[in-house]
Amino acid sequence: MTSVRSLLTKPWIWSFIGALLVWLATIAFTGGYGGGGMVTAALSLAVFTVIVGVGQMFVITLGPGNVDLSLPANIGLASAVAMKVMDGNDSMIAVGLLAALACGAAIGAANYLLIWALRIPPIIATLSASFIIQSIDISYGRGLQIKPPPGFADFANWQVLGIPVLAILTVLFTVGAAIALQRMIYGRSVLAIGQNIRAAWLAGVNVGRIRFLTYTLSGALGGIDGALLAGYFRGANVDIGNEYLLASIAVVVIGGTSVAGGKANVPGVWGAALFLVLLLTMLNTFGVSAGVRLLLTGLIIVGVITAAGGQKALR
Amino acid sequence: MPRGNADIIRLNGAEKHFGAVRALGGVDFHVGPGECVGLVGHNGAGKSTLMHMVAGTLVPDSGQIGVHGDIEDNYSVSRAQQLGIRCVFQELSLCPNLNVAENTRINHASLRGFGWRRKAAELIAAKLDEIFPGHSISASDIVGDLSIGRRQMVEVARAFTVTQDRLDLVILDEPTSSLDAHTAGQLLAFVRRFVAGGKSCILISHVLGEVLRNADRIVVMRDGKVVVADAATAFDRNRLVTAMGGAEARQKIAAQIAAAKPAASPLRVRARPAAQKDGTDLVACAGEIIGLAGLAGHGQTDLLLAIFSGASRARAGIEVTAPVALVAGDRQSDGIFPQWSIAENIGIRSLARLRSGLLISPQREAELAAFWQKKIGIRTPDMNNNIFSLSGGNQQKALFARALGSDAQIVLMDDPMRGVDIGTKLEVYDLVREEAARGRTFLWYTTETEELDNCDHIYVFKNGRIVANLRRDELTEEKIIQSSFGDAA
Amino acid sequence: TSGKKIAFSNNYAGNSWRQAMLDSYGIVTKKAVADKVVGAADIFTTADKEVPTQAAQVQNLILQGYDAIVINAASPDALNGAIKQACDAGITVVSFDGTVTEPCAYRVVVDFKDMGKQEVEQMAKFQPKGGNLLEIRGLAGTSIDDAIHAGILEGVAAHPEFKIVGSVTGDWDQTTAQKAVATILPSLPDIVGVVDQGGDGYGAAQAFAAAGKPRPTIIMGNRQDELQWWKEQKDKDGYQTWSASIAPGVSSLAFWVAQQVLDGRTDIPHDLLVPYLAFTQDDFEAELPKIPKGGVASHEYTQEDAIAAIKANIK
Amino acid sequence: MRPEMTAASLDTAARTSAERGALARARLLRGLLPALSLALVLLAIAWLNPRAISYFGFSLMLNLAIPIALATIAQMFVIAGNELDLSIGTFVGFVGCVTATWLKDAPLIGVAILLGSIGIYALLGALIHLRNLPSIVVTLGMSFVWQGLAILVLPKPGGKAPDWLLGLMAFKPPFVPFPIIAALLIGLIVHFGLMRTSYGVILRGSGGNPAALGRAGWSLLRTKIVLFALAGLFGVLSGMALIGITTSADANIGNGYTLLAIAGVILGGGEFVGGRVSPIGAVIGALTLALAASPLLTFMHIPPDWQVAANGAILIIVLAARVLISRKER
Ligand SMILES: Nc1ncnc2c1ncn2[C@@H]1O[C@H](COP(=O)(O)OP(=O)(O)OP(=O)(O)O)[C@@H](O)[C@H]1O
Ligand SMILES: Nc1ncnc2c1ncn2[C@@H]1O[C@H](COP(=O)(O)OP(=O)(O)OP(=O)(O)O)[C@@H](O)[C@H]1O
Ligand SMILES: [Mg+2]
Ligand SMILES: [Mg+2]
Repeated sequence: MTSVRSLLTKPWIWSFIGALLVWLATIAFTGGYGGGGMVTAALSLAVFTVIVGVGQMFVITLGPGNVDLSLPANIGLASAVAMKVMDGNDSMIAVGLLAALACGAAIGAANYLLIWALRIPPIIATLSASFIIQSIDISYGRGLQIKPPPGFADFANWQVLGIPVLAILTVLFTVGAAIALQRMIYGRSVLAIGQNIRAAWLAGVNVGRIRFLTYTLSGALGGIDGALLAGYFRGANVDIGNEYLLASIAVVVIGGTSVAGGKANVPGVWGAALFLVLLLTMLNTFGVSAGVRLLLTGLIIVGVITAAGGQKALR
Repeated sequence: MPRGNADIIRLNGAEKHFGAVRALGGVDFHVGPGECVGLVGHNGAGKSTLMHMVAGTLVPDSGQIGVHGDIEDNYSVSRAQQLGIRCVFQELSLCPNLNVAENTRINHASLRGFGWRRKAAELIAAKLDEIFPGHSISASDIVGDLSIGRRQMVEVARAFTVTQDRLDLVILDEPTSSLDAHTAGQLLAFVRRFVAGGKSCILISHVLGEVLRNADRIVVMRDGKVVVADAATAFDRNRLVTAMGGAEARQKIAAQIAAAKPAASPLRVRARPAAQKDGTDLVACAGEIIGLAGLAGHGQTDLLLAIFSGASRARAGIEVTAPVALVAGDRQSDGIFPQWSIAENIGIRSLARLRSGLLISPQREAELAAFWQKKIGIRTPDMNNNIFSLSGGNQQKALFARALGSDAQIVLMDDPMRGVDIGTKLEVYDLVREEAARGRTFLWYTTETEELDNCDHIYVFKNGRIVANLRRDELTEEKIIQSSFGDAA
Repeated sequence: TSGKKIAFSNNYAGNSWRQAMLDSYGIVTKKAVADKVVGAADIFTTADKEVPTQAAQVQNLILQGYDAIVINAASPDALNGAIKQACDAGITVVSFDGTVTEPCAYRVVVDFKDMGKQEVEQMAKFQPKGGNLLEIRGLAGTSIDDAIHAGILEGVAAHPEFKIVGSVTGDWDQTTAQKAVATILPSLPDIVGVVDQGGDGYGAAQAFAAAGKPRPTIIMGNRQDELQWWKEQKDKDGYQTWSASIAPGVSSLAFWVAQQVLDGRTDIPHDLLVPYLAFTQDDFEAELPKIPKGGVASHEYTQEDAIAAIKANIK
Repeated sequence: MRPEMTAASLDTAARTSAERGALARARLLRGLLPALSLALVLLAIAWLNPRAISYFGFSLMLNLAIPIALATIAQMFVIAGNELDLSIGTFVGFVGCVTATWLKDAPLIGVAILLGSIGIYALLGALIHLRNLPSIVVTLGMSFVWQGLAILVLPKPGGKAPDWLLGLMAFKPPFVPFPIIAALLIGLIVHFGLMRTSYGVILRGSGGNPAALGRAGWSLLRTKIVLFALAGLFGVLSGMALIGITTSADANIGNGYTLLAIAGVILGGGEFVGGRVSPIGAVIGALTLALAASPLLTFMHIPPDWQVAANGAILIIVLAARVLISRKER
């Protein structure tokens, strides 16, 4: 009983409860039909949100105003880079992934360069950067849908007992991210900067380096995500990352990370990503019109966050 | 209770719990008209909590509040305001984005309508002139641009401004903690005039001399209870310290220091203030305690920050040869990580040493925290509690623990004793001397002259420059004041 | 008209259709300028399909002193204010694809409603027994989506053997479509056919494959990857379907219409109906090699084509 | 024994008044930065297309900046209370749809819907305060709600703005173009309300130090409700102004305003936390964005592939110019 109660105080539990409720509502509607398939589909799709969500989480944790709005453009460009490098060739998969990673990391580093050298607020720096990246992508990819090599496409769709392998790998990755956040100097430094950048500096945290690393990490994760998305959706395209502008922020905050900075948690990103996909599943299954679907999506998000409630402020 | 000479405020059996912590355990407290009540007690004794009840910002779990002889059932801030009770809180309560006049408006619901800005500006300017002659603060200054000392001045002056509500009692919770000796003197002189005019005041301070000299009656708190309350004349320093408990046997301030110091210890810091034209350097060697004195805001903190950043990257005029840690005085903006536990707040400066392998070991972190909790006496049932569950002074102790528990050989202290109680101060003085004897170097900026007794060397600052370099045996308060006010060299 | 300046106002460039549209336009106008048919033909593109940005763009083109504006509008009605200002300034406005309702403008229209109806007619040929259909809709709140949807409903009404059992929003985007289909598939009964709006057929096919469901008849949208997939299936087991979409090269037709108006022709109707571009089982393979990899089938119009189209529309 | 040394402290006063002069200059410069950015963009436009600098030119270039300025002001109220509104764009779209339908066909119901939506904004403020919720998530959820409602009100583009609104937005005053007058009016009115009135101080204080405000007896619930209601009000004005210009509506019409409004507030010298905002700055920021994003771009004749990039580059250059100036000041 007490363990249940202590579980309920965890900020991330609400996103999982929300996901569970939405799933139950859906299979109640179909009379239990297709419940397993929905979970499989949700896991496959949530993976992509989780990967960018983790990067966005570290950025948002750096404190008010920190956010990476360049992720959609980044994902789009990296997907094109990965597919062009792979060029439908199974032997080039690893090289393509590395290229996407490098492309994303370079974008992240450039973002921080703008923020640092020109003292531009991150929200505007990354927004401006995203315009530039989009242009690069259009002129590089010409808006063409470039196909992945068959081996990579199969890998992106590979399932074991109905569980996507990509999801398993992503779980491992998020465990690593959670450890980095709570138990490594890097994560502690991010949390410190998010709470009070000046105090962090005076406590010996290398503020500049940690911020640089964080934006680069977010960019690199966007890059990898772009490559994986192109594999899963069978082709790179400029718009492939569009929905992750809002989704990456949404999973972070619905998952219980504080937008005021300095407080983050990784499990919540998973919970919130599953919640959002299952919500889409539910509304598609109910067969409501687009207007009603959007309306219900919004009301349910507000409802879940209200039920979860905020943290009591100290003093 | 007859209305004629009724107490301004009376609390009976006030109790307050914060979770497991009992902050107040049945306190009786009252203030009469025309008296200045001194309130002292160790860090976490419950002084600020008690004052929050008086000011209406916290509601007691049980107990009664009476004001001007009437029992108040729905006591609140605005009710207190109507009844003539104001409070200067320990944590600064100004809005940094507003200017001084606008901050004044916040405390006066009646300052509105046409011309309120002018009225507010005149009101606060007049009060500042009255309390702190020569204060150099303008009503149009944005509070965020002011130094912490000036902010404290504004807040104090604001509490004494009167519009339509009456003013009977002003609570001053550690009002002098960020003021230099000169300004603190101005404030206390004003308090005496205020009380002489028939009004009342509650004065909380860890500088016992201030309380002894200015209060009519002194109330001593300990662990959430009032232990003694008596006329000020019935106390002396010893009796106060004894009543507060914890520091009974500790009266040997600065008796025997620097007895056996190695003759030629290695240089640790050589620094020249940016404004220094005459080539004077601040020099600190291993094992030395260096004092930085002078009026508040004359470049001491700037030099400490310059030395701090000089440790990680080359800076002109600064030479630092060992790792540096800093104890912040303005703990809200420079020290505390508000989301974290006490243990995490202490460990942040020592993360590299708390690792086993790549990961930070929670066990070692807890050990470090437990060690310093004991050594420096941080009052809390659990070091995993949030840092804000500590009283102001205990938060400051955690910042000391952060610096002293680190691998830093040079410790910079930026007026670090703000809000620290006398018992702890004495312990920290000993600790600093002990660590210095082991070879650590301390650079210690302080606004409390008596703390300079602990230093080997004192540099006096004025207008961002070093104007005097005194050995400890040359040190007297007159000399410091003389150099602080004298012509710049 | 050798001294006349024609501007092209476009609101998005990030997908293969738009790229093909820009390409066709570029090829035709460069030649027209070189041949001194018109003085200048500049292209202006804004990001992200935003109505207010495009409205501002049109207003700025007025200031630039162009004689005609060819526009692919972000909204049929919401740009009317700006279009009217242009007309009032004596500028000829020709809209296509995203047409505008302002009466003073010319519209090069494709009969989207008929296209939707044809989808069901064709489906009836491939699935004479009828059965369950899944509908993938376009961007919610747009007129094209509305028109195609209305056509599909009309078709289904004419063919009661079909029943639409699920409807999702695909935003004309392969990724979004695939995701939406993936979330609804687990809960759907067996599907015999997918009716869509073009550009999303390939994503739907992927979603069916990933969910392990049998392959239905999917109406395609003239993109290279759709036709390629069609060919693969046809080679495998004689799979049959139909493909239709508006040709991106209709931009060049719009250009010639503008040129003709500037040339002083006053008999041109304001609404010009042009056929959509459809491929059948017999002719799609011939077209396939002509489409760039990852691109979309197109057709460039000549001045003669335009004159012929105008003539066909004069009743 | 604390000597009162008045002569000596006068000396301190002299020192600090010089210091204060420097501070005041720095603050003034910081306050002027948004205006400088705007001037920079205008100069570039004048150089590229002198024809644009005219009564007709300004009317055309700036009229779509009015709804942006209003949305920016709405966002500014929310930011002043340390919150962020991710729904303002879709809210503007929703208002637009209502304006083009109900407000024209059944004005009373239309007015009731718009007032009700301002009420919902106020309720959101209350909810956020009472449950201590992160405004970003709540408004993110609301952005879907508004967009859903917009599509339900107007399933496909269309509708028509009420005639009085069309007349108002097409108003041609003598000498000074209407958008400039409107921008001035918006900036000055909001400046007066937020920066000069006594309750404006309380509203800004609630962002600067909410705890202190609570300790002084002010209701933080009330300040939050007022700030959100004002955001709703200006959101409504923005949606109506937008439809007055475009003449008819589209459910997706306002989507881009969310980011534009945030960028405008920041460009205008506002900060995300601490109640530091400037209404005049916000209006100027919105005008700068509107000019830089479209007219400047259109006049520059950039190859189509790179037009979107130029949009980003202009933003960066405008902000970087500010940095160069504020660097000097240090
Ligand atoms: N001189 C200073 N005074 C006050 N705050 C400072 C100062 N220098 C740096 N800071 C704080 O630290 C933050 C980061 O500064 P900076 O990037 O120089 O640190 P850093 O790169 O970690 O330093 P270093 O390279 O010395 O390790 C600043 O945003 C500021 O809040
Ligand atoms: N918001 C709170 N949550 C939890 N505990 C609290 C809170 N406020 C105060 N306390 C606890 O109540 C006790 C009394 O604190 P209080 O601030 O009144 O002490 P104080 O006498 O003012 O000390 P100091 O001299 O250090 O300011 C302390 O043990 C403190 O930790
Ligand atoms: Mg206290
Ligand atoms: Mg002091």
